[in-house]
Amino acid sequence: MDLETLSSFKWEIMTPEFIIVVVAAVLSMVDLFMPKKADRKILGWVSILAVLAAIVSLVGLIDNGVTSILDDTFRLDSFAKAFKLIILVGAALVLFLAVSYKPKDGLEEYRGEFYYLFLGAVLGAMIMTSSGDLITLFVGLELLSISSYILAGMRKKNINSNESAMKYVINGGISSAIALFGMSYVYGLTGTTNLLSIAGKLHTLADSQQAYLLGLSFLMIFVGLSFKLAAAPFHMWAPDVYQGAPTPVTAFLSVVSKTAGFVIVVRILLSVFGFAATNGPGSEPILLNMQNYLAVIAGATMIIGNVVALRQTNIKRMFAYSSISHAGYILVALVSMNYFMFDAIWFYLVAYVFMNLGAFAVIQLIAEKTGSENISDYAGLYRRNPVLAVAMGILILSLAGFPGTAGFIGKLNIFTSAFVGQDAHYVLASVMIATTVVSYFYYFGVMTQMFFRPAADKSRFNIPFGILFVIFVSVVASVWFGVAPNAALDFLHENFNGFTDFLQ
Amino acid sequence: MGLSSVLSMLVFSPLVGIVVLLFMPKSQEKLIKTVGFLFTLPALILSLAAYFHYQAGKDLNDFSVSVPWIQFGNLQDEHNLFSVYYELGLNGFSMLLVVLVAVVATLAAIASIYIKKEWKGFFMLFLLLETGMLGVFTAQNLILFFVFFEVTLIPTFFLVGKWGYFEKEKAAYSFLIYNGLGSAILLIVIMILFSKTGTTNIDALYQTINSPNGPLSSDLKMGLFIGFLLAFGVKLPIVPLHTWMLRVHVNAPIPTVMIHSGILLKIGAYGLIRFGMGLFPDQFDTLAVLLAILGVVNLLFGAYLAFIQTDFKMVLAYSSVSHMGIVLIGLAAMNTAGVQGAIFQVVSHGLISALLFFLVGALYERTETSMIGNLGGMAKGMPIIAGFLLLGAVASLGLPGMSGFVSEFMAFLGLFKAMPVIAAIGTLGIIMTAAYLLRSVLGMTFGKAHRDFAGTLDLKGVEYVPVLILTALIVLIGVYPSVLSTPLHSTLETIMLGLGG
Amino acid sequence: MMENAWIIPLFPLLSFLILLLFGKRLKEASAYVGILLTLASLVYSILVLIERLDAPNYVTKADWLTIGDIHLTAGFEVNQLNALMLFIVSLVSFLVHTYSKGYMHGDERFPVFYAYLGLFTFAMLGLVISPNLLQTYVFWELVGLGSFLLIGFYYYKEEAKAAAKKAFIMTRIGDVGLFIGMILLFWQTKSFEYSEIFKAVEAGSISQTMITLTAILIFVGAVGKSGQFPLHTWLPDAMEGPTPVSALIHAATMVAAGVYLVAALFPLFNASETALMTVAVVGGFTAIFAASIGLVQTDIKRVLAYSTVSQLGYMMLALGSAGYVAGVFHLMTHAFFKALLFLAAGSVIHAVHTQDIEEMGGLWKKLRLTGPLFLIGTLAISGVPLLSGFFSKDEILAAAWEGGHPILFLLALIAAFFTAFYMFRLFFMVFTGNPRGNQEHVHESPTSMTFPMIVLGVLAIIGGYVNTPWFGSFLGDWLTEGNEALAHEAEGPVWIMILATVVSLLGIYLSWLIYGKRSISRNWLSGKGDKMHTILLNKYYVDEFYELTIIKLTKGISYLAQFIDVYIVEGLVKGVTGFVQGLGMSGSKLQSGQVQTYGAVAFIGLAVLVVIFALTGGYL
Amino acid sequence: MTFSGEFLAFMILALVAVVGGVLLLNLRKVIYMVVALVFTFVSIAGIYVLLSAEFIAGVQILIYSGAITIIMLFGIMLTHHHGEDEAHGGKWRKFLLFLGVVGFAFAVYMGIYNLDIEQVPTKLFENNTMQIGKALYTKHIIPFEVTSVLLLVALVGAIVLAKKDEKGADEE
Amino acid sequence: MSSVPASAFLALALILFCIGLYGALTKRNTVIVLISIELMLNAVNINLVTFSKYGVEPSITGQIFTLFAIAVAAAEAAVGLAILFSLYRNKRTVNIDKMDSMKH
Repeated sequence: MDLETLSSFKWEIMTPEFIIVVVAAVLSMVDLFMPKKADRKILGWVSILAVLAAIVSLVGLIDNGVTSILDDTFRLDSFAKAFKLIILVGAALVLFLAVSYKPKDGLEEYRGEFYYLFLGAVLGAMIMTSSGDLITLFVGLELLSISSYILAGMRKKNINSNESAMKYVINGGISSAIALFGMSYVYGLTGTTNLLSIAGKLHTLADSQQAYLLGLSFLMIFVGLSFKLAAAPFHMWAPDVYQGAPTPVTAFLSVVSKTAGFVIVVRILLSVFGFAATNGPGSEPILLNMQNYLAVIAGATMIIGNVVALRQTNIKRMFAYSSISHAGYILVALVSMNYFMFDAIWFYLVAYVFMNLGAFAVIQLIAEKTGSENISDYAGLYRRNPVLAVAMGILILSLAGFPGTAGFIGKLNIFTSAFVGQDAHYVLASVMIATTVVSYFYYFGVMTQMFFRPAADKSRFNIPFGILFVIFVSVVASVWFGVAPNAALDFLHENFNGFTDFLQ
Repeated sequence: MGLSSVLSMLVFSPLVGIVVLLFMPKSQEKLIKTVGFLFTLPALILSLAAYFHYQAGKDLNDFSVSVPWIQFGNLQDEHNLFSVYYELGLNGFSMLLVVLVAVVATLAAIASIYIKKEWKGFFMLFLLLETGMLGVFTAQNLILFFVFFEVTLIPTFFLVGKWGYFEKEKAAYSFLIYNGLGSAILLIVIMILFSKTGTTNIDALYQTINSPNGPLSSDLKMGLFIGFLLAFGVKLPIVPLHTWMLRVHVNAPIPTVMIHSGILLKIGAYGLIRFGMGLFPDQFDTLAVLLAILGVVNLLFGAYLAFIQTDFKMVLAYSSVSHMGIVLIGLAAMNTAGVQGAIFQVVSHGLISALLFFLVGALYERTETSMIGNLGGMAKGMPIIAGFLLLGAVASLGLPGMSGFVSEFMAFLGLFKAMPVIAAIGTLGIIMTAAYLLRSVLGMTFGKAHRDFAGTLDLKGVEYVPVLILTALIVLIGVYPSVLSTPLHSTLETIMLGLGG
Repeated sequence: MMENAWIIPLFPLLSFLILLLFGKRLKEASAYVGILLTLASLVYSILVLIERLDAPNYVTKADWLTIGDIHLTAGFEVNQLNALMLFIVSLVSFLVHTYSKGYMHGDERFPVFYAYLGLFTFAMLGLVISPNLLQTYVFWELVGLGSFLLIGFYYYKEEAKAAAKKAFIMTRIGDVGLFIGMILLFWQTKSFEYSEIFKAVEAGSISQTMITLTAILIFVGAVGKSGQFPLHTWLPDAMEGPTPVSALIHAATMVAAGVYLVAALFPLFNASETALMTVAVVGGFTAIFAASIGLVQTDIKRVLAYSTVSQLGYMMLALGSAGYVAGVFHLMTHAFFKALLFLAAGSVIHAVHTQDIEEMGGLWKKLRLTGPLFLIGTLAISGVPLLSGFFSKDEILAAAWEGGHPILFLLALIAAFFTAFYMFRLFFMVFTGNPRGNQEHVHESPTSMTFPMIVLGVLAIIGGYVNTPWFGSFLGDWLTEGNEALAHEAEGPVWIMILATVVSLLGIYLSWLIYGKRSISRNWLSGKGDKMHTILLNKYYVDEFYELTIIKLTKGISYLAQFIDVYIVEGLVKGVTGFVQGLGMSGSKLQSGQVQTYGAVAFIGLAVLVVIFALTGGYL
Repeated sequence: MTFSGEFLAFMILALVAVVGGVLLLNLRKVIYMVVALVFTFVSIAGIYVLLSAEFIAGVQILIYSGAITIIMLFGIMLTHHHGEDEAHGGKWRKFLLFLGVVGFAFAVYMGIYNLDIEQVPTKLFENNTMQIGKALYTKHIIPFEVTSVLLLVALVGAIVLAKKDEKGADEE
Repeated sequence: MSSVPASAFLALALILFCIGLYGALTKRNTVIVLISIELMLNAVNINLVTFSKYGVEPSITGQIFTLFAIAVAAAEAAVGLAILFSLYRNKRTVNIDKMDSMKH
């Protein structure tokens, strides 16, 4: 393969990635040469612009059909576009949070590094969305992970931040090893890392020994990757890491990183195991055969997340458990494995990006104002800043899945996919709804604090622009997608055509 | 702008009030209360207009509206499958309930004179609640119904938790969790129906489900029906799912409890009739005996417990449990008399409990207590309140000439036809109702005065409005029940057709 | 006239409404509103009665409530019984309205009293013109409400409160019987109309069991309203109400409604031997039972109340023995003389401000008008010949004998003896002998009070002559005209009449010996049967029995229900939430902060899945 | 199974690798553990050679036995090393974990012990490095570039995190 | 053809993986934990390389994969160690049991 062949590829489909990587590189240079005392906020705005530019270029690419480069090591299909969009929007919002982030022992002089490391993480997530090759996916995953480890530990003076990074890296290492171990078998039984070829080869798998091994590797890959989702059993790191990491990073982990996790899980599981025959060609694929295992994991995730969240006093920990449970909800859609699955996952993630980021915006603000992260800090928020309290109220309602908000429509989508078809997942859906009710306890605990309790500190305060913007966008989007969900669903249906090109 | 926009205006007119209130200064109590009250009026006027429109012999379908809303899956071309519409409409039954909502909401807005703090927030939530209630009864598909159903949940939570009495937060939580569970079950049922049939439009669902080769197995149908029963059973409430409602009744602020007891509980009955009976007539038939027994249990359990309460609010709370038993009894009869009785009871109890709770509120305002023991002999100081209290009590115990009797009578009339033995046991409830109501009301009004009521004022000024309107309606229905039965005629015929009788 | 008879109940309703709204301003002028409007009713009733004497029945109805294809109607009917009842009710009501003007003078809730009287009269008149069971039931309950309100008129008295409550609940127990019976009948005949029901009964389209069942259930309603055993205990307690109320409601009209109901549904009862027997037995037993209690009571109104219960039992006995005319006849005469007795008693109470006969005595001289009138009443009720009670009581005894119930006949005879005895005991203790209490300010009542008494006194004397064995049974013929089933005219043997006379005279004589002449010590009786005396004084402990059984049971069930509610239902909820909380607790405990634990949990999770996969065979 | 030189080599290498691993688990002194692991790493390189992956074997020696071990040793030196790694507490965790590991190993072993894969003759050992290079720079250029970003990120991150802050931070 | 069956290599990899895992989850010194993770990744690499030769379709891709895995592992180790330093600076311990300031 010579240079000509290389340049004959449609590299323009990687424009968003290029934008990010170039800006990251430029930022690292600029940061190096900027005077030490200079405010690095400008770098933050540049990063935001970069992400926005990436969004614009991605939207420009939306009409492209499936395009792949170099044997699918990079492919831009509907799936990639749809989820990359979520990741970029989430990243942009997180950056808005980051530019307004100034806690007590914060990032200090590492703000510049923060931004380009962050862009690195975003790049990793983007790669994860649009590759059809195990190696590339793995490298993208690790890029995201390693950047995240560093970002989590960037409040160097803060012992919680150090500790969270340490926990994150250890668990992350183990999880990637497990996932990789699984992948190695997949490679071994197919001899390729290209997902489509794998799918093609496994389609006609006849050896039951190999099918068994594939089944094992399915479990290993899924459990390994569930680390990124913060799904059971690999969920326990989340509360500690979320608590210790700087709030924008927490937001990033709980939204963008999780989205990327789902992307890679769906990509690998569906293409590798979606057609891998269990018992000779034409028999039930491993993926369907494994539904029960996935269902158990999804159920456990929802139960653990919601139940343990009940006992939390730290708001970030509480939201960590809440985000675990949301991963469980999305897994329900994944378990259903039918026509509605993509819709359900995509829409829920869209809703989740907004509602969760909005909530984290409020959390970040309050944590800065009060210097602590206790739920009791929210007492009397309604008195101190009614707009903020109402905004938080709406976001929490959306998280709890009340109608009129995007979270509700997201749940409807999940239920639709869970119940459609012959093998409807009644039990799993019931677990989901029951745990949702359990979640009312802790979500409304915050509400109680905000609206019912008297404020300890009655002083009013202003909201910095970045946070205000995030809250505004989140609330508007949560309500808009809740009241007129077709705004998002039509966009999905018109542009991505049911993700039918997933395996082209 | 034909008649088809009327319902949307009706349902969302309170929201305009919220927007207006948003720009009001926080401290202007009088102004806020007036504005809050005024914005309950459009719905009242429009609902009455709809009522008279129908009474004038015109078609309620004129009001129907249907606009595409949510499209699940990418299936636009195929028979509108998995597409959910924003569709509102009325039939005789729902129209009556809409009128009831509008009336009770307006009166409850008047009762908000007793609210002492944060009027702005109160009225915003109150109006949101009204929109939710109106929507519940006008929604023509299950998802929209559910949306409005839940919209009633949040404002109520806050109205109870913030403006209530002693154990307000606990009450609010009880309310939230029980109703959350109920609506969770409801959601599952709705989504299963939606997923299996691709539609949630009530009429379309009826056609699909009950067609000979429908997509649902009979086991599944039974399961779904039980789901409905549980979901609406929480709301109604059916014993033993009732404990949340006691706390709400005792601790909620007066306007809220008027609405809660007057309307929100009725959503359960509405759901059971419209969806339980409407969509699953065969399953309803299978479980009719169980329902009748549940109804009698409700009736007696509530009555016996009301008999030994010391707080009048608790008496009323258990009395609601008891009275909702009559709704179940009527439904279980599965004949016109029974169902019509149940519907009558829904409306009638809405009015009576609103009246009684308003009076309790007025009393509480003056004496700071609702304990029967503390109030003995209050007729001396407040003869008018005492008089209306007595009137409310006798209305509630089913005295002829008032609405309670007509409904109770029809419900039992129906059940005696279907299951005479169970009905006969149920009549014990009639006696117990009289016993507990007289015990408590006489305990408060009659007898030696335990304290000096000299300084307390009797009913005055604007407080007369809700009392008199509610009394008038109660008596009107009792004396001339055709005001309700005429609009119900065609709805009932449809339901009966579904029941095959 | 008859086609507008519906207007009769509306006069008192109008009175009620006017007084409710403007009573406060009218003050004692309210009396005139009430009196005039009831007078209008009375006049109209008389006109209707006269017209009905030779015109046919008149029925009209209109749809009231539509249930699917069932049309329930409301309307009114004028037949013989109705017309008679209209007259009796409006007459007594008018008289009581008049009487109350004096009796209630000075009460601060004077207008309210008249308003309630109006409401009651409306309901009672409505009741008697109802053409169907449902409408009857409606007014039946409203009558109960009026009674309840008036018993509890002195709301600040604990006794009045208790009595009102008791009256309402006990009659409601009976009402439920009526309610069930009515509905069962409806599903048999698809109609509440009396005429339809009778048609169905005649046609035999209702099974015998069902007829008996429904008749007995309806009779339960009558038992409640008419204070028959075992639902009689409310009636004596109801004497807590103002005395005119007792006269109107608890003597002349409402309590007689039970009798009226049985009479109105007589064809139904007549179709079932068992039902009739039940009515007769309950009536006969009540008659002697209540009379025996009346022997020892010392409260003037309570004596009268037990007397009422006893007399109502008489009427039931008559009806149960197929003596339709006898029952209705006694209903009418009883209305006159019992109202008279109550009003006279009220006059006495008005004069001496006590109800205890032990504190009265020697009032004959001071109450020159009341005394003789009371005597007339007493003579009438005792069945002394030539007064109204004589004729009607004789009819009943004859009916009982003819009906073939010798035991019931005997009971009735003994009851007659008791009646004569305790009524004269009352008379002697109140009006003869020496004053026992403070009687300084005793004076005769004002004209407004004496006038009604005089009217009733006259009627008590002559009322019986409409139906006598001597001058023709005009009333009986008229009542049974056009309905031969009712015409079960009791032409009893003459010896019954003589026997009855002798028995009552004996009672009077004995009473005179003890209380008038005092030749026999008052303690003679009570001394002889000490235990019996105590039992009678305590009214056979029926109230106590109910207290111990039914009320205890009800409370017991209530507390059981509360136990279920608090411990089982709530306990279950607590259990579930506790379980969830506990789950959360253990989950959070596992979250120990040890990163290796986290990894271990994850890996063990994986291992478990993998092992399960392997053990379940995987794809091998 | 014939007893060949290759088999012998494998046995020895495998034995060393496993023993190194076991020593890692059982030794008490931290330094010793690392040293034990070096043996494992080196023998793994030998395994690679057996598997005709000479380039990888070289990389293994350089990176693992060299770089990583060294930085780990530095890590141990730079941090406070009492050098003891005695385990106490968490007995249940260890026990359960052991069970889990055994179960996992058992299940996976079930999958691999008689994995019946038809052996295809390969030419991997011919110009192994060139094959790798070609593949790396053509087909896998994108992951390769992404890896470069990754390494850059790791580099910057490591510096940021490990660097001693100039002001105020030196409390030692 | 080789006399050593592929399953032998795979078994070796499995054993090393398990040892690494057990070490990573039981050792108290954080450095050892990190190095145990490296051992796990090494086990993966053995798998990959084995399959690259003895797999269903032998190819160089396995070795390429191994290279990436090694690079990533190295980066991970470096970052892990850096994080450990920064933690050590504040906490003065490398004992992994002591890192429990956030829990429950």
